[in-house]
Amino acid sequence: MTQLVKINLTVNGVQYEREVEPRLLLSDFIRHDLHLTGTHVGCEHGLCGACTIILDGQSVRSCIMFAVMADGSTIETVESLGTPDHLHPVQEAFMEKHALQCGFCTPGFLMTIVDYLGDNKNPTDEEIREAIDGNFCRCTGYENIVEAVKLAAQKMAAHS
Amino acid sequence: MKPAPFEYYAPKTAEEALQNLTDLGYSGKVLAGGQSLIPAMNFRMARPSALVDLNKVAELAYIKPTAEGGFAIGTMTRDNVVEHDASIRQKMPIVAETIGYIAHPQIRARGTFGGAEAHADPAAQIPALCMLLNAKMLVKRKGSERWVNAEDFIVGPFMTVLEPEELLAEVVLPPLAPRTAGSYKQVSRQRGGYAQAATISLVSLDDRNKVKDVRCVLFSVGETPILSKYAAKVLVGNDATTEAIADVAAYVAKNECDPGTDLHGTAEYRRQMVEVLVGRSLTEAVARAKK
Amino acid sequence: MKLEGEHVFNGPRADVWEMFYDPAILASAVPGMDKLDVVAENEYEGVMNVRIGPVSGKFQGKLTLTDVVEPESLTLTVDGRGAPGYGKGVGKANFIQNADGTTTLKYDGDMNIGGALASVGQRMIDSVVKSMMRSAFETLDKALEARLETKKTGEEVNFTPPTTTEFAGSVAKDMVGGFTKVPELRLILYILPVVAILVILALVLSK
Amino acid sequence: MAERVFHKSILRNEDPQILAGKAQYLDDIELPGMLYAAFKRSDYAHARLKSIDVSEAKALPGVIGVYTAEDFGDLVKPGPLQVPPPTAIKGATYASRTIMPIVKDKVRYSGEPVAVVIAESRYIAEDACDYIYPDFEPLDAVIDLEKALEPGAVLVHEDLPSNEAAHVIQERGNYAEAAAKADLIVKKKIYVDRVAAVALENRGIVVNWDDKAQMMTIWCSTQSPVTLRNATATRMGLFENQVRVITPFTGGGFGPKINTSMPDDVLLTELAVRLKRPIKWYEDRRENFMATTSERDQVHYAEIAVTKAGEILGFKDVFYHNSGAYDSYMMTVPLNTQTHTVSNYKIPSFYTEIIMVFTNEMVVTPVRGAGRPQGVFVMERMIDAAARELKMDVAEIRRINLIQPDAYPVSTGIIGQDFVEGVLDSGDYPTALNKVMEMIDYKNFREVIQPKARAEGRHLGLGICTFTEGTGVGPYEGAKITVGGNGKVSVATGVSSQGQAHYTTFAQIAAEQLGVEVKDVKVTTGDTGAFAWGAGTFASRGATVAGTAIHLAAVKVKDKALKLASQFLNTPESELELVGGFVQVADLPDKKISLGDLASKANPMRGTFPPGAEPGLEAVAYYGPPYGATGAGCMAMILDVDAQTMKPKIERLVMVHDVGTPINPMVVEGQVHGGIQMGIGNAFYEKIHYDETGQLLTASFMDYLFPQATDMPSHIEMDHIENPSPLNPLGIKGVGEAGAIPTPAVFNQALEDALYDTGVELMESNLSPSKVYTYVQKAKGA
Repeated sequence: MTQLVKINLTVNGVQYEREVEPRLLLSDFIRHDLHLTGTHVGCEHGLCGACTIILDGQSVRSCIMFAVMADGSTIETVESLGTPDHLHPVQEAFMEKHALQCGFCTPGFLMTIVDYLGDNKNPTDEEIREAIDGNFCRCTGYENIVEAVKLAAQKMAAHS
Repeated sequence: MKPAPFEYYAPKTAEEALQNLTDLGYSGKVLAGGQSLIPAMNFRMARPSALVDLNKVAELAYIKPTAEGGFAIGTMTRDNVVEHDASIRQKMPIVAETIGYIAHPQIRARGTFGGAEAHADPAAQIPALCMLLNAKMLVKRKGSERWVNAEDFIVGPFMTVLEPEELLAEVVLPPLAPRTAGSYKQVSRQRGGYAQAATISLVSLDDRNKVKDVRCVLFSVGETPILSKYAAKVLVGNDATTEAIADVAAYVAKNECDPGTDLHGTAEYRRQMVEVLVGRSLTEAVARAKK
Repeated sequence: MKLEGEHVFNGPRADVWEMFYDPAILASAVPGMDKLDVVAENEYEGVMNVRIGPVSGKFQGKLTLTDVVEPESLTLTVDGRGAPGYGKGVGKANFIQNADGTTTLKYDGDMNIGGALASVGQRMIDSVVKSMMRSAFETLDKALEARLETKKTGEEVNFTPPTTTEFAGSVAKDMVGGFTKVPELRLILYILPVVAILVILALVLSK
Repeated sequence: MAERVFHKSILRNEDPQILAGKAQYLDDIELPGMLYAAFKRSDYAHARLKSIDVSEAKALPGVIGVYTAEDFGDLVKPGPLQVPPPTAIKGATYASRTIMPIVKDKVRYSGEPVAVVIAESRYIAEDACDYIYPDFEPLDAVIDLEKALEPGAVLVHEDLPSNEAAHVIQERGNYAEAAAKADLIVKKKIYVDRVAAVALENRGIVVNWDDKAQMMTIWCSTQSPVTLRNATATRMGLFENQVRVITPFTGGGFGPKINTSMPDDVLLTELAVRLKRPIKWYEDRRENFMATTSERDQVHYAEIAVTKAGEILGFKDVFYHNSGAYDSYMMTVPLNTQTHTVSNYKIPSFYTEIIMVFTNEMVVTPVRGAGRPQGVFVMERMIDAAARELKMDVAEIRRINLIQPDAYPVSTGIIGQDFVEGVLDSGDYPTALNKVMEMIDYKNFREVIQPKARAEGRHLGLGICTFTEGTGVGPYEGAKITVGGNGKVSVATGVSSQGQAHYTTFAQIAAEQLGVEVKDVKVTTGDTGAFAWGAGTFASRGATVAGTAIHLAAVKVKDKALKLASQFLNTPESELELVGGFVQVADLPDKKISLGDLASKANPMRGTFPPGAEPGLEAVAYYGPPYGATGAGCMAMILDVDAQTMKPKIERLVMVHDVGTPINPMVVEGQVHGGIQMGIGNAFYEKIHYDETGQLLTASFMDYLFPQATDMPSHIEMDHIENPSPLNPLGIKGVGEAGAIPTPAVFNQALEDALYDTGVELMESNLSPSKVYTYVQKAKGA
């Protein structure tokens, strides 16, 4: 018999209780069990960053965690940021600076950057590149993503 | 790329975890941060039949000062917690400097200090750091415990002295002598990537700036991290002159490491990098210790 | 990949060669052999049931021995397959008697690893292979020492093979019995770097 | 006058949806009763499949079925050619051996599927793969391109006399005569290695067979939806209108997603019908490296014939091109190499010979650049080699050989991937070169900065190269534009989108004609239910070819609207204009009628309808260029190299580019940025590595190095020149591949320049610090 483990966790402010197989990857749980498909899967070995989420306040890779390991934790995914009509400042900055093309890597970048800008209000270009170094993008050459992070930092400073 | 099925245990205490490991024997495998294990499982390279997940064992995650002035780090302490610990940063800046080279922040948020040590990847920073700092490993099994020196803990690539029933519970970093400083240098293809060659040096100077003690660890250029014997032999009691450091670097590269050829570099290149890096890290460590 | 090197045994060539015929000793240097059948002259098929820490897997190996010049040299072709991948290799071993009474084993082989192990495990192959070779030779050194001591004193000297952990938990200790009927067990030494590497690789990622 | 929306940096229509995580990508599709597929793939590159035991796998709980070649009957045969052979080229020989859906007797590349599992989850499907036991008889693999053609070599396809897949010779002028006149002939062997496209989203397909409706719906991240629909209908004996292909949001294409009749679409469409349940397959990253097509490996033997003054008289290039195990995509890649080798230089004599070789490696089809980077790499490296011998400045030797702006159109004498002789339609190559030299402060660098750096022991090197990008090739694309009763505009075209901003740029083209806001134009790409004609998104042709078709359709709709409005407003068409969603009288803007009203009036529900009239404000148009529009540019780079570790840092990167008239300059720049990332990757990080048995050694991001943010220059400095293409009414040229094309050539030149004191020459792409170190050691020893 397949072992099932009960887990409790909060995702984007909603509390969920689910029974899952221990081997279920957190990325698959979020996408297919909770139907939050904004989190993407690009490599399943922890290197591309497309699956980045914020878990208990820190950006992490959801493809190299089991869902059972997230029992008791609080998760934010891209769906927590903004809606198409009311984008989060980081999302706005991405749009205004053309920091996305195919958009597949974008949710991972957004979660990395939201986490990063929380602790670093006014990063330099070089610091930004280091902060996004663990997220892969094939379309933008990262050029406009760096610009978007700078703009987002300004927007967030203005908001606060 | 989905992992094969496994039995899952989620103990809440260290005692429960040790009981699980005892019960499971060879079929049990500890799940710490999972940042190396889970990718391997996703590739189905690793197929443990049972996992003992330590993530709920709160008592294994801590940083405590020791009576001697060092630090005791619980095995489940996340890499980034150690990296950003103010007290460790102040007393042992080489720790944060070294951990900063582990992959990317997202990995350091989940990876654990003890997990990396027990994984014993020859290209990993934490085993080298433990060797550099002459760390002591607290190994527990149900009903007993033992201490193992960092230099004896790792016996080969991905191999440690841990028996299946045992758990690396704590790593103790002894205090550093006054006027001690370290320096980390590596060559990797990309930032956050595996080192093709790496060196960490730790130098203690006396009042007259003569070398009182030096530890120079190489890694990713052999089966395990390597502590250079020659560096201490040549430098201790002497001035760390440019010539002396160059001599050490050349000797270490020639005689004390054993890099292989892989997709990213030839053995010859990696050996040459050892010479470059040993020179650079010793030079920087000495300069820092003088400050 | 190239497997090339030499090892000096502290004893005369005849004893070294002889040692390579002692199944008990070789078994201690080789993880997990379950079964070894002679399928033709100089052709053997074996099954290794390997259980290393949490990893277990069944590997099938086939070896062919050619150019045997006792006690000087032999060529070995191995072909091992299991779920995580396969290994294929050809190795040549030369035993050279040295003037100081020692014996140099020179080996020179070419090995290919395929499957998942090769496609995603590249960065660790070198160090693991080296480590396996070193372990095997350390075991054989001890064994040779014990044999020579026995020969000298006439008393049985106990040879203790490495513990499970020292061998990365790699040796199923109970397989010696099955081996004794097969005199060509020495061959197993050479399958070690090929097949065992596959196994070890599968586990190393998890250790 | 309406505000212009064409040729303007307008923010993207699609962004809010994507940014909010609401865009639907392939793996986001979940249907009731869905099943999941996994492929059991061969570990061997070349082997006979003697038997295969799937009984244990079938018995696993949750497994619906395990299928091997014998379960698929007649389906197991070579697929259709994706691209026709180049019969237009005289003397061309070729053997077509197209990809098999599943291995029947013989494996030809590692990763070729031997069985497919359908299960209740992907987890279970992968479990089942572990319990499938194929019995292989391994064969020696064909890997080395030149050894593959030696007599007695093992054959990839045993029914062929050799591993030669094709042989094509093209010549303009007479190289032998040119060489005889030259003062200097330089000969070099040049290598370019293989790279992957690495779209962040892997390939995938969802197939649903609605048995009651007798309709098949396929969601696929394909670059060629119409081909997929047509091939599926043909293969399965269905009517074309029984099959609908929908391309959801797609996470990057870069070439390989153009392929159809791949194992997945052939086998899963069949199984969906048999099982009457939807099936999903989303490739994982390891599969993507193993079993999705890749590109670039070629070995060139090149010769350049020059005068003392540096004038290039002739160029000869004989090259081996790796086709991989099959050649379904025929010769697009090597033909692009031929057409891009000398295209921007006025070289009177050019001999180029392709020897295309079958090997036991993954099939080769275009990856962003598609043969162009190789051609440019060879040419630019050879010019550098000549400059070195002549002790000439690298910019100067280029300057004196460039085609001049008054020369267009220039016939190249070389037939390209579209089977017509290449013609350079327009451009200004010297201006691009001059601009780049100004921007990078070339003179000052050579005279002040570099000498000073060298005196300080620093290793600063500069590379500067020019290139062309053949884009926008035929055959054709089409579009349908419909104005709704609410005045909103629907645009449908047959190409699909992988992130190119089509939802915005195509909307701009339509909005420009129809006088509506860009956000009021909804573009549908890649849905055969909406539009089912066209070839696909490849060769930097989406904007040029489909874009022009949209323009033509918009003009038709506009004409229709004007004609109709003229009746209602009692004003001659010539006095009307389309502004803000209305047709209005130019001089009396209050006299107007909305497009929505016109659309409703054009679609009467009662009454009569005049003979010959067409309902609605709708039009369809098609566009096929006579030949492709050629973009071009120049790139320069300054590297700061650590001469001990051979680690380079890109200090500056400057690019000037000509895309004709850019629809949306912001989008154009973004395209170039992305291309440069791939170019930098190709130059120094990325490399698909096969060993001599055909085993793939780089099936993860641990070993396949994907360029990261810190591998890029701190800023890409760009400028544009606009030489509109005369081939289409909008003057557009493509841009998708530009950045990837010159970068490896520039990079190598800059590296050599930085390491000037070693005399190293780098005639190989896909370098690494270790490889550079090895070359330097060799150069020092020599």
